[in-house]
Amino acid sequence: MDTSPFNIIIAVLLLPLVGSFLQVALGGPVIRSLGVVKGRKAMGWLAVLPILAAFIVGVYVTGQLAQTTSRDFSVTYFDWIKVLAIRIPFELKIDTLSMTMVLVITGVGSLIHLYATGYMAEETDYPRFFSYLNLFIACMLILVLGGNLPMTFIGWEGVGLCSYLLIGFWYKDVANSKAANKAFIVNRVGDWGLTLGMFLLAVSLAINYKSLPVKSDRFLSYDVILPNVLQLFTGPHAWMATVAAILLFVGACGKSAQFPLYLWLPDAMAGPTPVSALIHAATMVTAGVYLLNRVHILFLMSPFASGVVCVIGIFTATFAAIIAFAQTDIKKVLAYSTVSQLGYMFVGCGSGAYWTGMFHVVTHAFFKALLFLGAGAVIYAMSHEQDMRRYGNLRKYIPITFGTMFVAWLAIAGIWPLSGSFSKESIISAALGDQLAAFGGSPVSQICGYVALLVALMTAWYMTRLMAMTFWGPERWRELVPEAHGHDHARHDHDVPHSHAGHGEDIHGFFFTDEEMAVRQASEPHEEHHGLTADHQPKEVPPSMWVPLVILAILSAGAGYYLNQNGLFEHWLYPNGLEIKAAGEPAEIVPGTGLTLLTVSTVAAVLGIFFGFLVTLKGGRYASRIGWLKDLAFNQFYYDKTMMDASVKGGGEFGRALWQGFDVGVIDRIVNGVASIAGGFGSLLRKTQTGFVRGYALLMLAGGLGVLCWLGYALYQQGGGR
Amino acid sequence: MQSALFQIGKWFVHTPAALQALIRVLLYVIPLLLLVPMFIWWERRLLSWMQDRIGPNRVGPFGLLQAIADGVKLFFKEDITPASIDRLIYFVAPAIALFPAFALGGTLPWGPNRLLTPMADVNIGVLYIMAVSSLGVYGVVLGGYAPNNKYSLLGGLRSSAQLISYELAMGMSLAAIALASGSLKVTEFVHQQEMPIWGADQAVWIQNWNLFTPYGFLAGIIFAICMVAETNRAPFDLPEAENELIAGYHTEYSSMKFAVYFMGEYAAMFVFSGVFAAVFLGGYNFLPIRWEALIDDYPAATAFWQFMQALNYYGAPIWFIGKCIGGLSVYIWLRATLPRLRYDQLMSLGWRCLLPLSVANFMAVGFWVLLTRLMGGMEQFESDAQPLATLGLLLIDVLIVMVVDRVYRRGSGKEMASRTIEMVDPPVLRSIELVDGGEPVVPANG
Amino acid sequence: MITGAPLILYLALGLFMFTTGVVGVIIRRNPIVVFMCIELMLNSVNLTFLAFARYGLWYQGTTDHGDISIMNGPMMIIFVMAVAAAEVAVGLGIIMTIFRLRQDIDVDDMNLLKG
Amino acid sequence: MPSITITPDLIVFVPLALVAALSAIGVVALKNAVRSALCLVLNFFTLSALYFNLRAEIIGITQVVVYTGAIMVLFLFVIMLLNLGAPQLLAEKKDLKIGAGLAGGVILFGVIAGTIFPPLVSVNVIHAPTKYGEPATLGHTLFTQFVWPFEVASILLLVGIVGSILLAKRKI
Repeated sequence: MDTSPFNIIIAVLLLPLVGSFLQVALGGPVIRSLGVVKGRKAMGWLAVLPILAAFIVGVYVTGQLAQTTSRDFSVTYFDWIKVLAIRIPFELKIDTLSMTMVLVITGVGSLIHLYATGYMAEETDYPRFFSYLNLFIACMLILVLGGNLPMTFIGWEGVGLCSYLLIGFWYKDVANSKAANKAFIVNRVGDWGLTLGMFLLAVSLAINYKSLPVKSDRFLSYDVILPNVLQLFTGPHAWMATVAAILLFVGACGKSAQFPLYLWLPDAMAGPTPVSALIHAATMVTAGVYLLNRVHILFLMSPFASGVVCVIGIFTATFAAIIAFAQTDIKKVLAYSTVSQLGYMFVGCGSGAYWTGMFHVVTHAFFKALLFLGAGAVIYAMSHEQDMRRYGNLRKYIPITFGTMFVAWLAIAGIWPLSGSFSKESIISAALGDQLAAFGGSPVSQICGYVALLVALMTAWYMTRLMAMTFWGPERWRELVPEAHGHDHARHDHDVPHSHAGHGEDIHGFFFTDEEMAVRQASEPHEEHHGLTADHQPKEVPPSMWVPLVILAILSAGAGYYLNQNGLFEHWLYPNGLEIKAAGEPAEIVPGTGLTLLTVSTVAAVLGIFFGFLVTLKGGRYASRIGWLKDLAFNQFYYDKTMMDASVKGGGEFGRALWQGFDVGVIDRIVNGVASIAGGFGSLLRKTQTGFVRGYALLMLAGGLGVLCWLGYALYQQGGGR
Repeated sequence: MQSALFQIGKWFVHTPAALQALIRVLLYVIPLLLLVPMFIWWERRLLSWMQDRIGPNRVGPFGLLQAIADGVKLFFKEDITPASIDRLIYFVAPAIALFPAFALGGTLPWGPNRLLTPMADVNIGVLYIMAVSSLGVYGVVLGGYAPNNKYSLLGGLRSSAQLISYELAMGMSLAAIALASGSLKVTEFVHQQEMPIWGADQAVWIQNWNLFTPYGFLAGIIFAICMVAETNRAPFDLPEAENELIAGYHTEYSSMKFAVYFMGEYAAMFVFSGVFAAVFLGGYNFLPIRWEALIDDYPAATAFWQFMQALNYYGAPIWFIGKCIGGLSVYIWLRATLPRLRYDQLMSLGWRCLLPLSVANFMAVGFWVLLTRLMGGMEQFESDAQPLATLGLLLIDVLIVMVVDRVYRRGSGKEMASRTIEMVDPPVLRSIELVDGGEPVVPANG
Repeated sequence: MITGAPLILYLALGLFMFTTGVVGVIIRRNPIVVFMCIELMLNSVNLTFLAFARYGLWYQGTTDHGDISIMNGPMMIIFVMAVAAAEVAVGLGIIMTIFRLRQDIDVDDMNLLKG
Repeated sequence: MPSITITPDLIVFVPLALVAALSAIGVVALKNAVRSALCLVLNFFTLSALYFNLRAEIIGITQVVVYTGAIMVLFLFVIMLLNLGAPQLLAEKKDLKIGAGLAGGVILFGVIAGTIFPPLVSVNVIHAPTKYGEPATLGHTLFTQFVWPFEVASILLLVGIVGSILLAKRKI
């Protein structure tokens, strides 16, 4: 198999890596020598260009791939790990799945980089930000391009690290550091699952090596694992597939913020908004869906695991949607919306229609990135106030942002023919027609499908609430009393990353002209707090920020329609269909259901939008009646608090008990006892130490001679050595 | 002429190996010994010219015999041997100083002819250069120790520290070239430099002199600096800094022993210039032009190209010696231009600037070699990614310069002032701490 | 079949140097000389390694890059040199420190560890 | 005792071995530390010549670079820096240790020689291929079979650097 046209794929990996290195190495000198404004501009372009170049290379490789018949290649560069019988090469897998992800990552990634050059223009640590961001892209690309589980795992950990670094980007604020720590630690739980799954697969393949159909020492490469488990985990060993699948799903849950482990994602909003758009909406959190697609054979083999995926997915979708209703921070609403949409994707995957999950990944990447970037633009326009209760009627002031967010809003709500409607509809129809996911023979995905319809309505509703509070209604910030604004409940402090304004960093901004920057720098130290005041005039964002918005808006509008025509996307991803037919009937969609479903789901979306407008703009009188529910939802049903208490406090108590009881009582006594025995001996032996170095040397010589004599004697006994 | 040379070569090949070696050694040592006075004359004249003076012009034509007259004078001067010296070492030290300067010439390729190839064309040529140049320190150190004189001792100490510091960077810069050439032989270096220039598709008629490649350029600059430091020449002539140490390590030497030190220094300069020319400047080639490629490309002027090729071939020793003399002149130029470094500057230049730079250069070359291997063979890689790699390598070099510049600057200014005191380190200062204002404070019980 | 100088001469020289080093360690008081004697011992071992490698008593055959077992001796020398370099750097640093603290480096006077 | 064939190797070996042995004695016997060091330099130099005689050029030249060019210069540097050269500073005491050491040395020589030498007396055939001392062979072996020891040695050197800096600097 000639892979030479694909050798260039390494460039996709190296470009962001080199970009990251360039930021680190050149950032300081360039900004120092060119001056702040020009230097940051130059570094900004230096950050965008590698990603753009990677995107272009990605497009080229995809074009090459599309011309081949097998559409599945693997480029091996060198042996990365070679221990005993296991060999893990540095191989990049080039197939439709990975290239789809590459295009999304580099494409959306370059747009968001462009946006960030404007958004972060006033940041003093400009190169650091972009080095992290470029590094993230590189890690994400390793994740999706890796041809074996360890490489995917390296990327997996790498994006976790970058996510941690970027959430805690303004690390001087303790809340941000805590959010970053939380994200990192919660992700560890997921990684634990992924690691165990990986080990399980490796070990089960290694010990059954004799009976493997595909014999290779690359135990962890996908093209070795998947055909092998297909043969290996059958009959009495079917439960192994379930175990492995669920372990891998735990990993996916952690990275993709599914129910038990979703905790970190809302807190991750502490990072800069472009980060939220790139990592916590468009790319990293979809890694779980990617993994499920990559190892989908395991899930196909296990109805139980598929059922778990379905149920977890739909529960997360519903749960997060309810929470999203009560949030007042614009980024938090979007965060919960992301969690909810990820739940959707898992419903699709759990129902055996893996391409629907990826389809939603792609469309969601477009419109959710757009929503986040738009939210960033709104936040910028409102002097980084994130509380939606201070917004209102902004469509008059920031028309471009409004227009693009309008498209995204309709897309996420699922209005035909915008992209969201197609992907959502495909997921729901897959779920309704599916027989795969089942607990002990009773299928679960139909129920999930109906609930998903309800969630579609809820999604439309809360997104309408967001839009209505932001762009319609009275201009609520006008009602502010001077000095009285701010954060009126405690939790909010965690969410707004602005206390760094004190040391000259600012989360918002754009390319000022040199004169403007000079004026700004002349007025240093600038205000302690860019507070929102009653006479604030929101201003439209600069081109470097709205150009990505417009491009994303076009993609959000058209991508779904384009990819869905004649099942283009499905046939692109799974040209040969799925490897095995699940127990029961294949997940065929009943003819005619598609159109009907489209109607139903669009009706649900329109209803949601209608209710949203009605309740948000006119329905103030219901608010007091459901206040308790709102409180519950606002506090995530106290799930977060319970988990934190249990883990932090419980862990602390447990540790303290261990320390005081076991460590001090038992271990210390043993250790001290041994030490005192040794001390006693030592004080006896001390007498022999004269402190006379040459005497020691003489003794050594005598000892050596003794050994030699014994050796010679032994050799003599054996009849002389050679 | 051609046939005469051929005859000589034929005779030479058929003589016994020992005699061959002896002839080569004599061919090398005797002219060098004779040339040293010329070098001294050249230095004095060039220096005078640079300083707008006339210089020696009385003895012989253009004062050419001045150096010989000085030699005669030195020879007949009284040889003062101080009392309370380490007699054996005192007498041996100048000879030791002379030895490496001459031994180093063993690897110099004087020309493509067999007679002119290095006497020791072993496959460890670079290591040999490193080994022999590292022996140069003994003459200085012993000369500093033997006369039991504080100034001499300080000169010797400085010299040993200096040579150890700069040897590493020198070794690493040579190692980068060896890695890129894929050989340790100096003759192989020269052959490599006759290839088409690195990274170019079009200008195949330009030779690949190492100084023209990015890594070679960096390595060449590092090597040149280290080479000046290794020969204890200005601006690195701290071991014989006259305003602090009288004459440093040779304070107590007079007459012929002093002259031997002197000769050693000049021979070393010449030979190091030769090493530089062989490793970085295309060896015995006249110009960095591949005449045979020009014959292919522009056949119209074939006769001229062939003439130039022959000139290049038969004049090889002349070009090589010309390059050596050029190097010598740069030495003299440096002496006329640059003031002497301070000791801490010397150390930080060696350890903080040159060493990391040369190691980074070595790693860059290594990375490049690895990349060519990864990309599956030179040919494909060169067609695919050579421009990219070229750019990357250049970029890496620039980056390194910037990073090192940053490192280097960190040591300057206020911090350095206190560091200097720490380095001088006489026992008296040991209990004295500098407080912020720079006021020395002696502890109460100190 | 190539014959060289008898192997035993190399071994005898190595053993003699080693013994000299041992004696030097025991009888000298100057720590630097003691140190130099240790270097002498290391080098005598190197000589022995190389002699055994060259005479290759257990040599079987050859591969592309020579029999690998032949290379054990030279390899050992390389590592001994690396160890010696590290040892000298640290050892001389210790001697310098001791001298700085006590203005005296007589080995016999260093008995802080006396029991 | 079998008869000794005179080979070029032997002719080169004998004077070198004499110089090496004498300089080794010099290291121990000379009172002046600088002269001891010089004897050691001479010893290392002859050793390198012996390595050349054993056709291991790369080892021989490495011997010069590492020992003569670096390690011994460091020794000389320290001796001169601490001014330990003069013999009167550290007069050797004549005590029992000298006798004990000499006796121990003789016994050591006797024991080892008696154990090892007898079966090797007649070995004088060279088995190593001629390429065994070449840089390519050495490098190939070093980076394939001995790559782990190589890495460990690099870490050891790093630790050595850190340790010596730690020792030498008063204020870190």
